[in-house]
Amino acid sequence: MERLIIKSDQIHTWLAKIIETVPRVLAPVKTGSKAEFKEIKDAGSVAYDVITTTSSVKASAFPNTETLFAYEKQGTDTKIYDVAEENFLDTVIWRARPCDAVGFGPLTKIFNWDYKDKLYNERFSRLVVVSFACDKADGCCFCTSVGGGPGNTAGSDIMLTKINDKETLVEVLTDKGQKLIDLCKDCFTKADDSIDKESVLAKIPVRFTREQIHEKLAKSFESPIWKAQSERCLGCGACAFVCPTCACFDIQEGAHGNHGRRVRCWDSCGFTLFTQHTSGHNPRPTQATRWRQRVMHKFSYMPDRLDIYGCTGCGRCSRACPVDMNIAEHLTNIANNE
Amino acid sequence: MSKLSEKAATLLSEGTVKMIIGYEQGTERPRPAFCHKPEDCERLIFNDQCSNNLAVYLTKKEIIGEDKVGVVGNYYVIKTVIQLNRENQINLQNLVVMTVDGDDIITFGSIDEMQQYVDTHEPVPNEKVLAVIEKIDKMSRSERWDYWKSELSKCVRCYACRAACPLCYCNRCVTEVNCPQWIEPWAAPLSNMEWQINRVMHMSGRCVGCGECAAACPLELPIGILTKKMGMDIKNTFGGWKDGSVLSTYNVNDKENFIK
Amino acid sequence: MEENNNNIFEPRIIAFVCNWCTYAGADLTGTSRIKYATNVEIVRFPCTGRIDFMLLLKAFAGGADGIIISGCHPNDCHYTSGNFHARRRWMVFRDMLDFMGIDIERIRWSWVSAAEGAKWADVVNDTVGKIREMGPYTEYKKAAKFLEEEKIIHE
Amino acid sequence: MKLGFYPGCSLNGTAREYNESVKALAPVFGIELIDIDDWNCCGASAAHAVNRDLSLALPARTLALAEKQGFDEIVVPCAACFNRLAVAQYELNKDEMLKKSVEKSIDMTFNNDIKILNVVQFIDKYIKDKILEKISHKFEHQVACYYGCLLVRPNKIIDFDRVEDPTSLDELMQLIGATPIDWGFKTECCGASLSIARTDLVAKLSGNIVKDAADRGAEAIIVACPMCHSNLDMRRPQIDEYVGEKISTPVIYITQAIGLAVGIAPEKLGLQRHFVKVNTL
Amino acid sequence: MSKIGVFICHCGENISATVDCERVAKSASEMEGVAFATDYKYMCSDPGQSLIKNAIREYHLDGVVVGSCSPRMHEPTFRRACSEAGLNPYLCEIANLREHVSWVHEKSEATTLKAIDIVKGVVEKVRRNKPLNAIEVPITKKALVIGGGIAGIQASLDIANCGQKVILIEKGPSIGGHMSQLSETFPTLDCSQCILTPRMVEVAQHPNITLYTYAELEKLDGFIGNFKATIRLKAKSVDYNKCTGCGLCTTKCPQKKIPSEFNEGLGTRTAIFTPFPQAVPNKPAIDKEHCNYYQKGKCKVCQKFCPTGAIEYDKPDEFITEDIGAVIVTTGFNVLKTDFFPEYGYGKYKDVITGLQFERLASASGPTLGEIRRPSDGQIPKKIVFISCCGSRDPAKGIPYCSKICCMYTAKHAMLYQHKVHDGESTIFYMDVRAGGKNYEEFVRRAVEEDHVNYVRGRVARVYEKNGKLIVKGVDTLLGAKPVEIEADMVVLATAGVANKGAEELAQKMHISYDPYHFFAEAHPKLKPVETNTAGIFLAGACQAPKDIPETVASASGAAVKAVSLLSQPTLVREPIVAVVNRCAPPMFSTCVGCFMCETICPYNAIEHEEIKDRRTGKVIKTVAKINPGLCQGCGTCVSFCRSKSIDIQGYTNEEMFAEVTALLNK
Repeated sequence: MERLIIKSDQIHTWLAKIIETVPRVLAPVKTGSKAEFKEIKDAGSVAYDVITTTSSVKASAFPNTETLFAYEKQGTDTKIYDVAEENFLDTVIWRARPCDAVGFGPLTKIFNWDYKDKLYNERFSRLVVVSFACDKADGCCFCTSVGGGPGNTAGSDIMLTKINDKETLVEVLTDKGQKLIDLCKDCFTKADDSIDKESVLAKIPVRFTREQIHEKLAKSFESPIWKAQSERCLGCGACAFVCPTCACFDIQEGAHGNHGRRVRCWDSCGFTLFTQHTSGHNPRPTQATRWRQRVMHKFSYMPDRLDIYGCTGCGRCSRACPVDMNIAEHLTNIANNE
Repeated sequence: MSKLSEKAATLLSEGTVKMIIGYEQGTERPRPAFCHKPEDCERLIFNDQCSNNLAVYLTKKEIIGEDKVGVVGNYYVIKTVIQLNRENQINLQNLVVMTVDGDDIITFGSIDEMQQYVDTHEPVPNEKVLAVIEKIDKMSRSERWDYWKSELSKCVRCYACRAACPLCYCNRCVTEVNCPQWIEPWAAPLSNMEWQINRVMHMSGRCVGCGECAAACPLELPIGILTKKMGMDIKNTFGGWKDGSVLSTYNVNDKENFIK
Repeated sequence: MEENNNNIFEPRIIAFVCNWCTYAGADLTGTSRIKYATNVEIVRFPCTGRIDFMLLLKAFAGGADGIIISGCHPNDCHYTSGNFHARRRWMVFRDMLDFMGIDIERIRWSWVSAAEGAKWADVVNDTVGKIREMGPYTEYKKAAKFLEEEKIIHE
Repeated sequence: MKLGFYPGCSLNGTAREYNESVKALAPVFGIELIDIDDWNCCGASAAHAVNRDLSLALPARTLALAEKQGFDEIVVPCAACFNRLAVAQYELNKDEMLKKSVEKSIDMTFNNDIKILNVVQFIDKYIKDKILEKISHKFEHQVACYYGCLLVRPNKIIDFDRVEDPTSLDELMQLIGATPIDWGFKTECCGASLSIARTDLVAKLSGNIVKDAADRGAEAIIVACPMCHSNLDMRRPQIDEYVGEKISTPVIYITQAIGLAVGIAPEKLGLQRHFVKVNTL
Repeated sequence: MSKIGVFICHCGENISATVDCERVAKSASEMEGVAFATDYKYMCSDPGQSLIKNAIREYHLDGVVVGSCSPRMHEPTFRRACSEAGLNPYLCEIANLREHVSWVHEKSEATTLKAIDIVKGVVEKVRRNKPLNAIEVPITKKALVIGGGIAGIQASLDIANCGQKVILIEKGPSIGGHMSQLSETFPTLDCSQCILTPRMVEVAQHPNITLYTYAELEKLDGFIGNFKATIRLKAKSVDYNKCTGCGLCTTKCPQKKIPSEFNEGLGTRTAIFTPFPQAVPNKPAIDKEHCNYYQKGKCKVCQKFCPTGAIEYDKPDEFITEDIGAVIVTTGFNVLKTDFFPEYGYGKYKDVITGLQFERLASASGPTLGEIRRPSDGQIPKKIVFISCCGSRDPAKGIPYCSKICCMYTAKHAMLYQHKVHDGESTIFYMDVRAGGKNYEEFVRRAVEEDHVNYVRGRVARVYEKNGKLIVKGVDTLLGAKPVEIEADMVVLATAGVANKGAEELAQKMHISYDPYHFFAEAHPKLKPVETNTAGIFLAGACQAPKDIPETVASASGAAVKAVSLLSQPTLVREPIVAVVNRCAPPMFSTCVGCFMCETICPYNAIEHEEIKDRRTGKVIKTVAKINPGLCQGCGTCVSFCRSKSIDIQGYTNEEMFAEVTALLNK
């Protein structure tokens, strides 16, 4: 919508204003050698020197553990309590990456394709995403291969791109974004049309295209490549839990005496138990079939059914994997598989 | 071709084993490698960076199948094989256990040989881990509670710690038992702690100290500290224990000072 | 029942005892008409070896302020060695809990034989007194009520 | 090797020769004994009979000082001192409250984990193994080893040797070439607690001991306690009177006997200081 | 939805005096899953039980909670009532409102609330209880008696006379035990061998008794009614089928200086020997440790002289396995040797002897043919000192218990001595004289009054030799702690009775408990004095604690009755409180991963390996644990150890206990 410039030293002033005004601001905060999105109360606590956080920011709309409703037995009656979504907090996600922002796309589709998930939608509607374009990338980044890019604005409300040490380009993309700009109007000036955003972005080679993968997958359900690729996979849920688009969940009961809650919590298709039937039968009995499911779901089933890919190329799963299941590497092999 | 690759290729080509599990170079550090054909073996490497505990694959039927396999592992792999053997989880007949020592490739002929190797090659303790333990030990009780509560609140229950641990081989983990629901299955501060307490109790006397649980944690939670500390406590309390289990054995002379 | 009329904190304490020694010992306390505090409720197990460490954590999570574990004295186990195994389990478990900052002072371990009716009363009164002084185990209960604390609900 | 040394009052008085012989013996085996600075009475003579607090505080102060002066182990040659120190250490370790109150009265805190050795334990630990290689003059005499009442007591605290029939001195004497005799008075009372008040009783009790040793052909009586020594040696005229004969069997300290065996000059061991002359050895 | 009935008993006023029973019943009626709740004055009475039975029928109850006295009191009563009304008895549980509530608390709100809580906990447990069926086990009709002393002899004869088969094993070459060594017995002074040997012979000849001497228990597997005993038959080197017991070999054997065990070292025997003339079986065996042939490879004198060619040198130990229904352990005791007492001469003065040695001196069949002659020079001692409590009642010696028999035998010894040496002088140093027993005190009085035995109350500090005399230094505490010195010719120490060497090992073999002194432990000191904690294994005699002959014989008969009452049942019914390893659908079959770390946990060796095989191919899919319900005693230690929660214990399942604990706390 609008291209503005903010002096680098003004960014803190602006963020401080946001923190003061908005009930909750999430931003990357250092934890050990890595960083995670956490609520910040001080503009100084943001970690800018990391490429991405370990976990994605999806928990802001789809928490790891959330109550769906509560109940209480009173004599023979049962009382049901709903979640008070009006108490959900307006939230600014500060210093998201383009690959974080774009992740809300698949999530929103998953939570709305038939049943409109009220809790997700209520949480999501309260989010304002301020992304920072990437000037650096690592060996796990592959957004350009899945239709994204270091300056991709999709899903963001505002995108900041550091042009040089002094100036940062501010692209205001939505009304929600504009409201944040309005909090500190004096900090911004109009951007010159000559500012070339692309030139400062990280260079991330394209290793394959989504379409290539989509096409290959159509023929490779029975391919031995799944077994070969998944041999070292341990079957933990780290990849799914850090993924910005993985939305598998489990519904559990937290019951104590005569009262309890129904709880939704994250799950992973990589777990053996995920598809285990009560009978003992498991339609995905081996890690190979579960790995296949993970790739197929993101690159075949989702585009087919929801018209969107389930991967943003953020590379988090590769970074989190204890045995280096590098997804970009595996996808390249699939793309090149005869 | 390195000596290691040659040895592995020979084992495969001569049909001694059907598969070799070793290490190959990964994105940023070495990772597990599976060689089925002699030519796969060129990828094999072995260096200080090779930290994955490959023994984790030895209890996975779908990986090792019914055939004889070879494993070229680090110190902890050897130590784990000894423990897995004690726990009836592997068939030594179908296993060739190797390690690399300098230029030499050592093939172990028996558990005794492995034990001897393990006894004589103990790695130096990780100073960082010891320093954290010392730090925590010095905290007051409520500081320790706050520390662990805040650290473990971050846990997302992806169970990478469990998956990476070669001794967490249960078909059904206690976390998956729901009659009764011993541990609430969702991520929450207390259930996260309970999970770790269970993990540590289940590892007591069995843990080989490879630290893969901590290495696997995507959130870098200090869970390796727990097993390490447990190992140290057990060593202090029960002296050198060698039989691979503390909680399934006892000594009438066990000394405690809290049962009154 | 956390506070009575005099605003004295009344702790809730669960006792995990073995059937052969401490349960019988507590029976003897009864038959001897020795009085003790009402705060302790006894759960009977066949043997201390049967007491799962998770049950202790569940008791705390459920709101217990203190726990008593008691069984046969060493060498007196009805099953010869259940208490020896239990002793080891508690030795490891207790160290672990302490390292994690869980308040082991709230767990009283004891050997009470079938003949020690008076000792049982002492163990109970002692523990109740001590826990009463320590106050409710708020931090643990708070952690256990994570879901209740974090979310707000309406009808 | 440096060890702390607690002489106590006797070794500075009636048992000077004991002090001299211990101090002469130690360096032969590469050990330096360093007096605990500012040591005080062990509480044996009166305190332990009249005031429990004092009887614990006195040794506790010495133990705390030794600890502060950096000793891990201290050697206490006098059997009575040793007994007081060891008992105090045990009592205080058993009772946290008591320890706190004693710490308050001595105005020092301490860990109370110093190791206390009596002379026999000291020899057993640091000297016994090396004796054979140092022997130059075998001590080839028949001797009666006399332990007295305190040396290995209380057994549950010091857990050294057999309490009713100790043999540690016998073994040491055998090692340096002596022939210990079998006799019935190893642990009989010498009358030490009445040594001033009832010399008549001392004469009787000690007399029985000396007589039995002499009758069985002992050429010397070996002791490791200054009380025993003074009673068996200094009270010899009274003993002689009681038994009705003159017994000239000398009474020497274990440290003197070993000292002679490893070639230390008799004067350095204080052998000239005894009342019953040591001529025959 | 469960239908639990809750029945609150007033126990007269025992419960209702402090607990508001009506309110407890009312609260119970509002509890989840409770279909019926009531209170009643005496629930255990007939009308009370009828109340329960009627409610079960009327409300179709599927569980019963009785709030009453301790389950240790009336659990069986109420379970039987439930069973009679058609409800599985294991669906009935007791909430202990008397011993654990009303008797230990004052009347108050808190007391009633506690009662309600306890009921709630038990209700939640019962909601999860599963119906269980008692376990029936067949019984092998044969008893094994270990140890051929008087206890073993008596027990064997009693069982055999009831028509049951007995195997009696004895590790020595003859049965008879310590009793055969004794001279005369107190308080009647009848000759020990005269009353014992007929029984020994009876054992040998009884058709129901199989006697194995020179035999030891190697291994005991199995469980009550179904033990498997492996017995080592040590090679005797003599073929008893050929041997006639002529004794020629024993006269020819060149090794004649071996101290005789039977004579407590006071006499000698040969390498091929029968321990004593009346031995049963009265045939010799070769003691390999002292035999020239076995030690040096040369001799074979016995073989040369044996008229029947019965000597067989090369025969190895044999092992036999017997199915056994019940075991009686009668392995007896021993006495401390004199060398345990350095202050009394630690074994170096020949004339300081033990009481058992004195028995041999006094015995007509002993080395001195019954004359009291001291071992050093064969002189008749004119002054004897007896010291009682040598080791016993002395915590410093590690033996705090009383050896029980010494007071009596010391009195007897002094008496026998006075009878045989008329001008002799005997002194007994004692702490107390414990003469509880029929005619015991009278016996001691006789020693004092008629035989003028000098009793000195005090301890002896030291015994030493001087001029050929043993100087006994003691104290007379009844004369103002006056030191006493006696110049004795012989000193007899009443050394403590201690457990046999190897008792600990034997206990571990059989999985029975033992006390810190390695005496075997009875299941209950009063009410189960001959049972062990391991069902089917019984105790008799001095392997439990020092006992005199009458007590030993009584316990042996008691144990025999216990064994016979077990063997005479057609099958054995056991409480189904046993652990079970789960089984589930394939491909898992069981959540057990087969680590078998539970094997070392189980005190009863009840964990077995079960191979789960493919039905078609027969290939082993996995090996999982299985618990032998016959062996399992239901401690549940394996249950809480199992990491994957694959083991559970019936009656105390994880779900039940979890529910009970959380219910106590839930509001």
